[in-house]
Amino acid sequence: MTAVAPRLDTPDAPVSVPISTRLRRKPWKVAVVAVIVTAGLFWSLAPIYWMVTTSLKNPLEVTRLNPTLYPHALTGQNYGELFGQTLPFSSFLENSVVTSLVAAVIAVAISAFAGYSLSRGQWRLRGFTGQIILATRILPLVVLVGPLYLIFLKTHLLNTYYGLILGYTSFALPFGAWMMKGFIDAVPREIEEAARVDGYGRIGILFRVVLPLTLPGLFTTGAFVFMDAWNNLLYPLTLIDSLKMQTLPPGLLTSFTGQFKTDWGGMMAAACLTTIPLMAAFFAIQRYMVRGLTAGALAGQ
Amino acid sequence: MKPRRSPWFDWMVLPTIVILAFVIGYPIVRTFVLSTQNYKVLSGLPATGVGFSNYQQLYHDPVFWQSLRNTAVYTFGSVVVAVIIGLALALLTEHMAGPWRYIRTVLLTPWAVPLIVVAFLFRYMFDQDSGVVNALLRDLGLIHSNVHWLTSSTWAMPTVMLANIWTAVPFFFLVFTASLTSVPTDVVEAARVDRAGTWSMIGRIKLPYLLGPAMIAVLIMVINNFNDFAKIWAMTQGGPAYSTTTLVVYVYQLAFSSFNMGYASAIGVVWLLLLMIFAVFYVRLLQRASR
Amino acid sequence: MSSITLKGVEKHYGSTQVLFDCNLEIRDHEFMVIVGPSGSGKTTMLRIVAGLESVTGGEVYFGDRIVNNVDVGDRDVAMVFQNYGLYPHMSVYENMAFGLRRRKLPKPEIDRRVRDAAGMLGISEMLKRRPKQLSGGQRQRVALGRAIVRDPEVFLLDEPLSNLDAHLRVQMRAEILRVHRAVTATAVYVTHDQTEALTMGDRIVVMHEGRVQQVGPPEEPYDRPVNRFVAGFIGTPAMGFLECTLSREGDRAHVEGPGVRIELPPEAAAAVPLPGGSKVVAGVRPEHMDIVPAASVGQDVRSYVTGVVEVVEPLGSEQYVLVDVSGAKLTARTKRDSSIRPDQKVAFAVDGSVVHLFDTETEKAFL
Amino acid sequence: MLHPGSLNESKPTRGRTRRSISVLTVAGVLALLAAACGSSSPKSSNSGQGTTPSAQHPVTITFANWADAETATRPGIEATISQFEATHPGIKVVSQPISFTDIGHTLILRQQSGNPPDVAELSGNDTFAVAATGALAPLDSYLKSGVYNAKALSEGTYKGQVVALPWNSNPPGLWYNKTLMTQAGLDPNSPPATITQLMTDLATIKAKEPGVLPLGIDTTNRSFALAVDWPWMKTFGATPFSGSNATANTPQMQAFLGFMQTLAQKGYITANHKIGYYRPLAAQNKVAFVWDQPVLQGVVQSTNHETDAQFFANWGVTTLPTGPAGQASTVDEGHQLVIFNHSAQKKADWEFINWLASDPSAVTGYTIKYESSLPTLANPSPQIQSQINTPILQAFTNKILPTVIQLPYGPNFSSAYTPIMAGVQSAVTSSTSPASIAANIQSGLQNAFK
Repeated sequence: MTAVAPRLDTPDAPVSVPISTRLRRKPWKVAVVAVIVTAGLFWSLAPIYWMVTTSLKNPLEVTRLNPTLYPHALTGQNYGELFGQTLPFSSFLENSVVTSLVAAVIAVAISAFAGYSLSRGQWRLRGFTGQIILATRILPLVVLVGPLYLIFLKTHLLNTYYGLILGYTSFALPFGAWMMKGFIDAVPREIEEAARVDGYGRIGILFRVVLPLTLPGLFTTGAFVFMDAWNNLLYPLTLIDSLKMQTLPPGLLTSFTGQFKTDWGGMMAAACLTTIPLMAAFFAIQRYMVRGLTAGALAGQ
Repeated sequence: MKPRRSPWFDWMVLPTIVILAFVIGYPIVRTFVLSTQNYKVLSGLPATGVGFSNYQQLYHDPVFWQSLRNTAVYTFGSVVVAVIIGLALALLTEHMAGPWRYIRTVLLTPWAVPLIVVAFLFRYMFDQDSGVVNALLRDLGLIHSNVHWLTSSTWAMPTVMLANIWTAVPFFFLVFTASLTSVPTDVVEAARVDRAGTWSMIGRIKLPYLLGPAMIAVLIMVINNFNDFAKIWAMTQGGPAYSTTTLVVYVYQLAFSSFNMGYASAIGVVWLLLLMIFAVFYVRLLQRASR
Repeated sequence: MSSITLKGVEKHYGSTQVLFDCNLEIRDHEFMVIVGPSGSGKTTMLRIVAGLESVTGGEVYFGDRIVNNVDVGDRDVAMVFQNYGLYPHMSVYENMAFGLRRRKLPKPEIDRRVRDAAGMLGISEMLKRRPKQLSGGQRQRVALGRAIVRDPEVFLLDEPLSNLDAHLRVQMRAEILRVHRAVTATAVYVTHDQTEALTMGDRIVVMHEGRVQQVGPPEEPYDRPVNRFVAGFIGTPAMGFLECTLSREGDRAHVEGPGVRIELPPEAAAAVPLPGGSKVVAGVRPEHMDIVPAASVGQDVRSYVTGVVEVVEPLGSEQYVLVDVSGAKLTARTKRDSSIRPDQKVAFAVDGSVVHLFDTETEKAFL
Repeated sequence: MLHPGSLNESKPTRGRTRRSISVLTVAGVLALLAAACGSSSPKSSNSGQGTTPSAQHPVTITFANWADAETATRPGIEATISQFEATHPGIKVVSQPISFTDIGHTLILRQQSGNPPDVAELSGNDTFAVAATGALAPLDSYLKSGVYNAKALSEGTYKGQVVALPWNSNPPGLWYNKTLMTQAGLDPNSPPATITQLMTDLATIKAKEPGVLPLGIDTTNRSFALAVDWPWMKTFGATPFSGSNATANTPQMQAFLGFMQTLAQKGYITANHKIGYYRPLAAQNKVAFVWDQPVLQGVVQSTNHETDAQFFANWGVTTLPTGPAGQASTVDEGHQLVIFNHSAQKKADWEFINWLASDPSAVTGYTIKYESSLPTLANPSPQIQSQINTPILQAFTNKILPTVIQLPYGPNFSSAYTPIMAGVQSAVTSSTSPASIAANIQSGLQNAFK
């Protein structure tokens, strides 16, 4: 592991040299930094601002050829329509939340087992197995989705939550197992040995000692799986037939660019609501994120 | 004497292997088989073995070569730009403390926007008629007629890449910010004692510490971009013409619009091999760099 | 009942062997210290006794029961780890109760034992704290407490004091001995610090390069080291070694070299089975060197070492004098004497009866 | 040495091992086990075996459609289905909403997997793509003569059998914005009748009304777009393919591509937009001419809340301008209703689709009101007549419908649209010469037909 967990928003964040103690900062340097950082902030926030304001405009204002920089007639109409009778947005939301959450929980559980075995196991081919598992992450999903459709068909998993969850879980497992391996590698073996001396078996040690200590890792892995599942367009697009079972990405894609018109306002309102859960997941884990990423990837060497 | 290690401990990896074998292993085998067959679902005819003729057809298919090129441009172009922006922002915000540190959090927000939303958002902002980007550029006097961002062969790819870069920058920013905290303070202080200037401080002292994490981050991002479907599909569906058709889009179109499963699988196999070769080279590079 | 016997124990990790044919008997209730430099295999041996590692060859007995196939949790051992191995997510109380819960003891019994142990170690006030909130010494006590609540038959300690500062270390040594007397378990204590070994052990085992070098009461390896390694390892400052030539005159014998001449007592001369003119290595402990006027050398003082002072280390009432004797480095422990300065020529009287002689080839002691 | 002792000692370890295995099995295989149970839902089509529905043993019809998936038509179709169920107590209809873009390939996949719905809404090439898989039941035996107009029925005929019941007619026509034409100094009552006039009018609009998009045409890469663009190609005498012969590398095709390229280069059209993209623009009077279906009216009015009178004052519709090859044409991208062979209760299915397409309350309450499109009846009742007696629908009925031609729908069309529309897109987005684009289309088609 080379990178340390970034602690971006905690008050006790380790800051190597506070601004005030840096000597000889030339004013023009400060100005250049300020300009670039401001540009960076604009770059990051402007699209989000546009998404939010668009969602509050009425349909005519949204498609104006000279866009307005802020909503002239503030309206909640777009949001109202999302939850009105006419659009199964709430079922998209429900489908996305259920499948992503369940996939996150299952994938974390299975990843934790795999990570423990890969981290502490002494079996032959352990390293090789680990690399194969990681390698499956680079396979192009779109190539596999055709045959996958055919087996899901045979196993009656099409158009079900189970099928989607299985798909998401498998997509998340390679990386999840490696992240968990990284987190478990960081638990001192001595603590585990202490538990062995105390008479606990592997499962007891895993559940009472190792997993409690890798709680941040479990959450990070879970959040990663959740984000991946939440973002996944391909699986629901191909493995789900009916609109009512559809998740947000394909749901949004097909219902706002439907046969009749492209409804930007409604799309942006849906986009805002789609973003909120992901933002929440994201800010909950961001400080552990890099540790998980680099731990997972680097531990493979 | 054999060690008494309980064998089940090693089986804990089994659920992972079983699931991957079912959801990924089997489809790979099936893809290889399909790639040697003529299987057009729409024809209603059963699949027939055709040996390597799908691969021959592929060799003469200009769209395949164009989508290969597009994939490379999209993948590597986005990554290079995103690395540069992410690195610059990480270096510039490194010493921000107090309330300024929230700037870092703000710079990360694009990552939390779902990919499909990013696609919609950029499609709307870069709409040639009602999009805000053209309006702003017009108001600033930079353009006189609307730029056809997503509807011209010239601009569609850069615009899609821009959306991709927007989502990728925070990732690199986070990786670099985190790695910068791992640069030992005493090394930085030693360099300051040696009166290292800003550039040599960055180039000679800090960048070496960022190299390892950066390479891993690049690998992750390259793989993600190779397989990126949501953004391109939602923004252009591969058009106009084939100007943003990457391999993912092409395979999806062949498999699920034309239902030409055999041909789609052949492309899939070639692509799989390309990714494998890339991954092997990259891992080698990574190991050499970390030594 | 809880004696421990190792018979021909060997341990390989892949192609590297870390333990070679180790035989050892640890008696019931004994406080046995395993000492050796790092990499000597002492920790591996302890972990084999604990059951954390399996053996590649040989047998481990608890009493007369072979325990090779008994996992650590079923061996009734308790262990204190070098870095304490405390569970960071549990309070002190939970840390100590964790092993008892596994053994399904009734709650009041667990509570009683934890409180007794905490009282014995003076950590009753911190039962609710997390390990992170404790100082090093306190963590050490918790680790000890966790081991003693178990009331185990065997008590294993793996360099438990190495993370403490010098002052605390001395204090904790006494503490551990007190606890050992109270719990009357067989204790195996691993350390690389020979002072700890000499002060704490009922008996000590000196390990080197995966082999048991010497086993015995603490004074034995000090007084009668079986080889040059043990001689050099036990005792601070370390014994100095001089390459000498043996001279025999009838039943009298002496060794000499450049700047060195030491007369041997008859028993010692008899113990060395070599003819005159043979090369031997003489070992001289710092405390057996007395400073004498250079003029007396060869006159009053028949056994002596002369050399050039390199460094003087004052230590309060005493000082160490590092002397170069024609290339060999010796340390002498003397009364404080400000007249001794670097680069000065000095002479020391050496008591021939406490000089150790070693075979140049095998490095074994002639005793 | 007491070996029995050591044997005793090893037992608890083994017991724990066994326990752990079971824990693992539960945890690891849980997902798979659970997954295996999730197969029940889509099987309902086989349930109603009885051919004569009754209130005691209601028949359930699964109805895959996009009407229920679109904001604009969802309330309408749901009310209509409820109405059907109220008047037919023996039949229950379960709607399966699938988006317009996906319904063709979804139904093909479901047919392949033996899991099709009983009844579905289809249109254009999708109908023939599904029919080609042998999935659709012939309807000839149910059809009574004289109910539906023959032309609409012929649109649903595959290999000599009617496999798709025409639900409505939905041909695109050339909509023209009278207000904008007036503002630009054009005569709002004489829309362009030839390509030449069209070019002149577009130039005028472009010059006089800078904020306005002169012309809206769907140039996306989908089969729908090829269908609605086909009449434009025909105007230039071009036929990109027939049967499995690629005939795209012709002077006619080059002429068409050149025309499209000119439109784009002069800024008259924008590329890669769906037809639906222009409708909100139309609602703001920001597009002068649109090649669009009757539904434009409904979308515009639902966006800007114009009254009928205002809308009719604003908009007119006419046939495609004629070009070098003469005659104007259009295609009927009407919505059709199909019954799957797999269905066990075709009588009930027929009752349902026949009711949807011909019952006066369904036609007025849904087809005209929500789809704002034309019924397919041979002799519409006076009640329906009065509803379609608007200037727009009259223009569609009397002027545009007679120009409908049939397209070579089927599997080849599915393979052909991507190369052709990609070519059209490259014509409107680049300066590649029409000749080389036509050649590219030709080789792309040959490749696709292999």
